[in-house]
Amino acid sequence: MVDLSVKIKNVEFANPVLVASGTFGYGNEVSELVDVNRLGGIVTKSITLHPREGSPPPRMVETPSGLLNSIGLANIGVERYISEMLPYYEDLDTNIIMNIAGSSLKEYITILERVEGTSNYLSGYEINISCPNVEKGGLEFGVDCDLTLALTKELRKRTDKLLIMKLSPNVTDIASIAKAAELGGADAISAINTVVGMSINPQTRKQNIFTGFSGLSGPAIRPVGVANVYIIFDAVDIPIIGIGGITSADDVVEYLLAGATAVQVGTANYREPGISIRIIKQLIEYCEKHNVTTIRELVGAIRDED
Amino acid sequence: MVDLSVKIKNVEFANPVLVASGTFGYGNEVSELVDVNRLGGIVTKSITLHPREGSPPPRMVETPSGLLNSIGLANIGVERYISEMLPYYEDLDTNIIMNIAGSSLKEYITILERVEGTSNYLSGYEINISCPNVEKGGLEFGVDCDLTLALTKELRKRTDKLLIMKLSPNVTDIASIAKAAELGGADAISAINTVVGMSINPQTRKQNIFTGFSGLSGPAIRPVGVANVYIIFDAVDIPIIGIGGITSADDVVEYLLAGATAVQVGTANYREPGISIRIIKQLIEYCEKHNVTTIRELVGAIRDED
Amino acid sequence: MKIEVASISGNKEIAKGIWKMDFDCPNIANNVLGPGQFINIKVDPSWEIPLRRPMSIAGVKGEKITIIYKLFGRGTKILSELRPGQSINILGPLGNIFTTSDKDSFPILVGGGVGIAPILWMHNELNIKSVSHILIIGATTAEEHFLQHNPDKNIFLTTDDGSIGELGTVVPTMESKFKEVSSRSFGIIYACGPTPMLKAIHQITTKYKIYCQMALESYMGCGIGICQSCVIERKNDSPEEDSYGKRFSLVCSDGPVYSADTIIL
Amino acid sequence: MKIEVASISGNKEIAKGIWKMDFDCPNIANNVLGPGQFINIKVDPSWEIPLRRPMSIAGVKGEKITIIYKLFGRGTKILSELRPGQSINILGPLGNIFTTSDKDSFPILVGGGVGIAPILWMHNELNIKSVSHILIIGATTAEEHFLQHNPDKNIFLTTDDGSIGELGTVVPTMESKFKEVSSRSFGIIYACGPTPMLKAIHQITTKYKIYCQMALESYMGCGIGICQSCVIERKNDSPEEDSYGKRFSLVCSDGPVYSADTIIL
Ligand SMILES: Cc1cc2nc3c(=O)[nH]c(=O)nc-3n(C[C@H](O)[C@H](O)[C@H](O)COP(=O)(O)OP(=O)(O)OC[C@H]3O[C@@H](n4cnc5c(N)ncnc54)[C@H](O)[C@@H]3O)c2cc1C
Ligand SMILES: Cc1cc2nc3c(=O)[nH]c(=O)nc-3n(C[C@H](O)[C@H](O)[C@H](O)COP(=O)(O)OP(=O)(O)OC[C@H]3O[C@@H](n4cnc5c(N)ncnc54)[C@H](O)[C@@H]3O)c2cc1C
Ligand SMILES: Cc1cc2nc3c(=O)[nH]c(=O)nc-3n(C[C@H](O)[C@H](O)[C@H](O)COP(=O)(O)O)c2cc1C
Ligand SMILES: Cc1cc2nc3c(=O)[nH]c(=O)nc-3n(C[C@H](O)[C@H](O)[C@H](O)COP(=O)(O)O)c2cc1C
Ligand code: FES
Ligand code: FES
Repeated sequence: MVDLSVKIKNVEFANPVLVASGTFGYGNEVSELVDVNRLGGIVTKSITLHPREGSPPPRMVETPSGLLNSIGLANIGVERYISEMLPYYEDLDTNIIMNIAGSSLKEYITILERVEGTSNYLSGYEINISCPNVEKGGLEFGVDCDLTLALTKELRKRTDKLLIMKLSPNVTDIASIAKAAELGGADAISAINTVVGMSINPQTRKQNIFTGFSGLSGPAIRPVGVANVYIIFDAVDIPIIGIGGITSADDVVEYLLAGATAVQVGTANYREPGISIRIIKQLIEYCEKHNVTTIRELVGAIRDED
Repeated sequence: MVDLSVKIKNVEFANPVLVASGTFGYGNEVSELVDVNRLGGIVTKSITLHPREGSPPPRMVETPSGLLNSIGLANIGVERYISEMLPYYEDLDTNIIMNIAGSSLKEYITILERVEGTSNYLSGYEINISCPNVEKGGLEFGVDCDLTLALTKELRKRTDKLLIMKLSPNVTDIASIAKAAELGGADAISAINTVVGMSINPQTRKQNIFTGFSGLSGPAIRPVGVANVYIIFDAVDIPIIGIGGITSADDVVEYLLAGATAVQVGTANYREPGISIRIIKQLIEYCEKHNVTTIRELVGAIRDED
Repeated sequence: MKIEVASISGNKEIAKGIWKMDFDCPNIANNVLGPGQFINIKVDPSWEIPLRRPMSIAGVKGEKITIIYKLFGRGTKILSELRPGQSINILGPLGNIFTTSDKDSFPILVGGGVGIAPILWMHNELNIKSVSHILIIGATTAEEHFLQHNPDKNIFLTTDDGSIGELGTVVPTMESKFKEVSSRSFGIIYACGPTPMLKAIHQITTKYKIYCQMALESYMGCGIGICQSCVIERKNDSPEEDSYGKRFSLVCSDGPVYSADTIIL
Repeated sequence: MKIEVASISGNKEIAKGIWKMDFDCPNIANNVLGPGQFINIKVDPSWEIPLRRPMSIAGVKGEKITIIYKLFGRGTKILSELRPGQSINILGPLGNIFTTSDKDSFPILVGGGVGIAPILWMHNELNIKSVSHILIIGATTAEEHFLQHNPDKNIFLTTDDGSIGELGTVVPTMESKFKEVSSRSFGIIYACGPTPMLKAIHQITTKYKIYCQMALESYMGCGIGICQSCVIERKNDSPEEDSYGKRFSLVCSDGPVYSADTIIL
C-alpha cells in the first residue's frame, strides 16, 4: 500500500493533488463529473469583499501549450460565499481552502475575519497576493516584501487555520517574497500564479484579451513553476504547494522532487475536469513502480549527479 | 511594392527579421542552407573576453512548445572572433550585430574596445546583460537599474555604432531597466532573453539540464515576450527589437503591433534553419493582403477596441 | 453532463468547408434535452490545442449524435481528418435549449455560418411534430449550402452573391416574410449564427416586435461553468440574476439560448 | 547539407519495437558519404515536439535512404504512424563517417539498441567489398532481433536472456572472438549503441589494445552546429582542438564518429 497522504501544519491531505483557484469554480459545478471527495483538496476561486462582475470579454485565449486569461476576479463576494458555498462544503469529505483576494490590507482582513467568525469547516486560506494594492498606487502586494510581510502578519493574527500565501512569478527575487511570507507566519507557500503575458491578433490588430495584459498558465509555464518551487525550497522551511502546468503524475513528481509537498492542478481541469483523479491513480502506479512507500519521500529528493 | 525596411539609428535593415544570439551560431555554419544575405541581420552568439567551453551536458531539453537550455556561454572568445569571424562577415551583405557578455563592467568594456579598435564592419553591439556580475556577488546586471545604467553609459562612451541592450524578463519591473538603458544612451532595447526555468526527470530523479536552472525559449514564451515589448514601448522612446517564440509572420506582426521595430527569431532556427527567409516572404504577403505599404506602419499600431 | 469516448460513424464534407460528423455516445445522447444544447470536444490528445471545441448538437438519433461544423482553424481541421472507427472524447450535453410552446404558431428559424446545427435540428423536430414554420439559411455563396432552396416548402436559402436562393443576407428575406404574412402572427424567431447576423436579426425583430430567441457563441474555456471565460453582456434592465451576476452571463451554463431582448450583442 | 521533403516508400516494424523506414530524397542521398552519418527529421509539423529527431542512415540505394529506429517516445511514435506516400522533412546528410583503411583486416562491428543502423550499413558495405569481418549485435531478448544468428557467416546475435544467440551482452562474445583469433590482428572495432555498452566496449578494447571507433549519440538541438547542445567530453590529452574547443566536442559536427581513446563516455 502506497501512502499518498501529506500534512501541512495540522491539516491532513489524503493525497497531494489539489485543484487550483479559479480553475475549478466553487467546486460544485463539476460534482456531476468528478467525485470531488477523492481530491486532496479544493482551492476555491478568489473571493473579494464585494461581488465582482469581472472584465468584459474576451477573457481567454489559447497560446502554444498554454492559455492566457484575464477574468478580472469575477466572484460572488464573501457574503454569498458564506451563505451559498460554505453549507455545500460542510457535506464534502475533502479539504476546502478558501482563496482570498483584496485591494487593500483592510479588505483581506475584513474578508478573513468575516469567514473566521462564521465557519469552522474550512481547512484554511490561500491568499492571492497578485492583486494591485489601491492604497499603494496599484503596486501588487506580491511583488513587495514589506507588503507581503505586513499582510501575512495581520492575517496570521486572526486565524489558526492553514494560512497559505500564493506567490506571483513576475518578480526579480521570489525567494525574498517567500521569506517575507514565512517571517510573517505563513504555514505554506503556493507557487506559482500566472505569468504576465499578452496576445494580439495580427488580422484584426486588436488585443485578444479585453484587458490587454493577462495571465499565462498551462504546460507552457511548467518549467517556470518548477524553477520557482526549487528556489523557494532553498529559501524557506515551510511547505510549498507547487502550481503551474501540471497534467500528469510525472508532472506532480517533478514538482515534488523540486521541493513541493503538494500541488495544484489548474488549466488542465478545463480540458479534463476529472484529470486530478486520474493523476492520483497514476501517482500510485508511479510509487509502486519506483518502490516509493510514502509520497513524502519524494519531496526535494532530486538525486545528485552520479 | 511593400517596403519592409526599418531603420534603427543610422543603420538600415532590409527587413525587420534578424536571427537571435546563440541560435544561429556565428552565422557561417548554415550558409549552405540559408542565404544569410537575405536576413535583416544576424546577431552572433555571445562573445566573452576569453574563450569559454560552456557547461557540461546535458545542456538542452524540450518542454511543451518550448526548450530549456543552459549552454553556459560557450564561445570562441573575442580574439578568435576578431581573427576568424570578422573577415567572414566583411563579405556578407547583411547587418552583423555582435552580442557581448561579460562578468564585470570592465570585461564588457574591454571586449567592446578591442573590437572597436579593429573593425568598422559591424553594424553594432547587442549587450547581453543576463550575466552574473562577479563583482557584485553574482547579481545579474540585467536585474538592476543602476548596473544597467552604468554599463550602458560606459559602452556608449566608447562606440558610435548601434548599441542595443538585451533585457531579461526575469524581473519585477522591466520598464525601469529599459529606462535605465535609454538614459545610459542605448540606441535600442532587445527583449526578451530566456525565462528562468527548470526540468526534472521523474524517472531518474535528476535534473534534465546539468546546471539545474536554465532558460526557457520557444513559442511557449511568446506571450511573455509580447507583454514585455508592450510594457517597454510605453516606457521608452528608443526602438525595440522583439524576441521570444517567433515562428511565423503572424508572430512578427504581433510583436510589431506591440511596439517592436524589428524582431529576432531564435529557437525556431533549430527546427528550420531557413525559417526567417520564409517569414520574410510571408511578411510581404501579409502586407499585401492588409494594404500595408511600409512595415513601419505596424509598429505599436494596436487598434483600440471598437 | 458526462464525459464519453465516442466512436465516429461518419464524417464528411457536405458543402464547401462544412462537415457533418456522426458518433455513438449513448450516455450523452440519452441526456440531451433538445436544440440549443452543445457538446465540448477534445480535438487533440496533445496540448498543442489546449482547449476543447464547443459544437452545437445538430440532431440525436437513438445513441448517435450529429454535429455540423465549419472548417475554421486548427481544431476543426483535426476534426475533419478523423475517420469512421476512430474515437473522440466528448463532454456533454451542455447548456440550455430553445423553448417552444404550443402557442407559438408559425415560427421562423434563421441560421447562418457555424450556427446552422441547432436551427436544422429544430427544423427537423418541427417537421416531425408537423408544426408549420419557415426556415431561412444564409451563406456567402451557393457552394456553402447543403440544403435545397425550396420556397414551396418554406425553405429559403440566401447568398451574399445571389448564386443560389435569395440575394443578400437573411434579413431582407425575413422582412419580406414578415410583410407577406403580416396578418398571421409569427409567434417566435429562433436564430443562430455569426454576431453581425444576430445583431441585424435583433434590429429587425425589435422593429416588428417579434419575440426572438438566439443561440449565442462565445470563447469557451471549459463549457461547464468553472472558468468564467464565456461571458456575454446582459441588458441592465434584465429582470433576474444569472448564476453569475447582473452584468454578465455565462453562455455555457446560463445559455447558449437567450431572449434577444435580455442581452447586448 | 540540404533540407528536403522526402516521400516515404516504406515503413514497417521489423522486430519488436524496431522499425525500418525508406524514403526518396535524391538531394540528400546523393551527398551521403558513408556509415556514421545521420539525418535530422522534423517529425511533427506542430510545436508539440519542438526539435527534430536525429537518426543514423542505415543505407543508401540510389535516391533512397533507409533508417532503422526504435520506438522510444513521442517523436518516434509519430514516425511509426507515417504511411508510404506521406512525406517528412529531412535535414542532412550530417556528421562524419567511420574511417576505413585497406590495412584494417578483419574488423569487428558491434551494434546494439538504437545503434544498429550505421553498423548494419557498414556490414553491407564490407560484404559488397568482400572484406571479411565479424558482426555482433546485442539486444535484450530474441524478439528485438531482426537478423539471423549465423556463426558460420560471422554474424553473432546476443541476448540478455539467452533467448537467441549468445547469452549476455556483446562483450563476452567480443572477448571470445579476440581470444579465438588472437593470432590474427583485428585491425579495428566499429561500435555504436547505448552508452553503457560503449563504455564496456571501450574497456575491453583498451585491455586488448585494439583501436576502436564509436558513433555516439547526444541530445541534439539542431544537428548543424548552431545550438551547442550536443557536446561530449574529450580526454584532456586529445591532440587537436575540435571546432569547439579543448574540453568539449560537438557530436553533430565533429562527430558522431570518434576514436574511443579521445573521449570520455
Ligand atoms: C456554444 C457553441 C456552439 C458552437 N457550435 C458550432 C457548430 O455547431 N458548428 C461549428 O462549426 N462551430 C460551432 N461553434 C464554433 C466552434 O466552436 C469554433 O468554430 C471552433 O472552436 C473553432 O476551432 P478551431 O480550432 O478550428 O479554430 P481556431 O483557429 O483555434 O480559432 C478560430 C476561432 O474559433 C473560436 N474558438 C476557438 N476556440 C474556441 C473555444 N474553445 N470556444 C469558443 N470558440 C473558440 C475563436 O473565436 C477563434 O478566434 C460553436 C461555438 C460555441 C461557443
Ligand atoms: C547522431 C544520432 C543518431 C541516432 N540514430 C538513431 C537510429 O539510427 N535509430 C534510433 O532508433 N535512434 C537513433 N538515435 C536516437 C534517436 O534520436 C532518439 O531515440 C529519438 O530522438 C527519440 O525521440 P522520441 O521523441 O521518440 O523520444 P522522447 O520521448 O522525446 O525522448 C526520449 C529520449 O530520446 C532522446 N532524444 C529526444 N530528442 C532528442 C534529440 N533531439 N536529440 C537526441 N536525442 C533525443 C533523449 O535522450 C530523450 O530522453 C540517434 C541519435 C543521435 C544523436
Ligand atoms: C481562468 C483562470 C482563472 C484563475 N483564477 C484565479 C483566481 O481567481 N485566484 C488565483 O489565486 N489564481 C487564479 N488562477 C491561477 C491558477 O490558480 C494557477 O495558479 C495558474 O493557472 C497556474 O497553474 P496551471 O498552469 O495549472 O493553470 C486562475 C487561472 C486561470 C487559468
Ligand atoms: C540554445 C540557446 C542559446 C542561446 N544563447 C544566447 C546567447 O549566447 N546570448 C544571448 O544573448 N541570448 C542567447 N539565447 C537567447 C535567444 O537569443 C533568445 O533571446 C531567446 O531564445 C528567446 O527567443 P526564442 O523564443 O525565439 O528562442 C539563447 C537561446 C537558446 C535557445
Ligand atoms: S466556458 Fe468556462 S465558464 Fe463558460
Ligand atoms: S546539435 Fe546543435 S550544435 Fe550540435
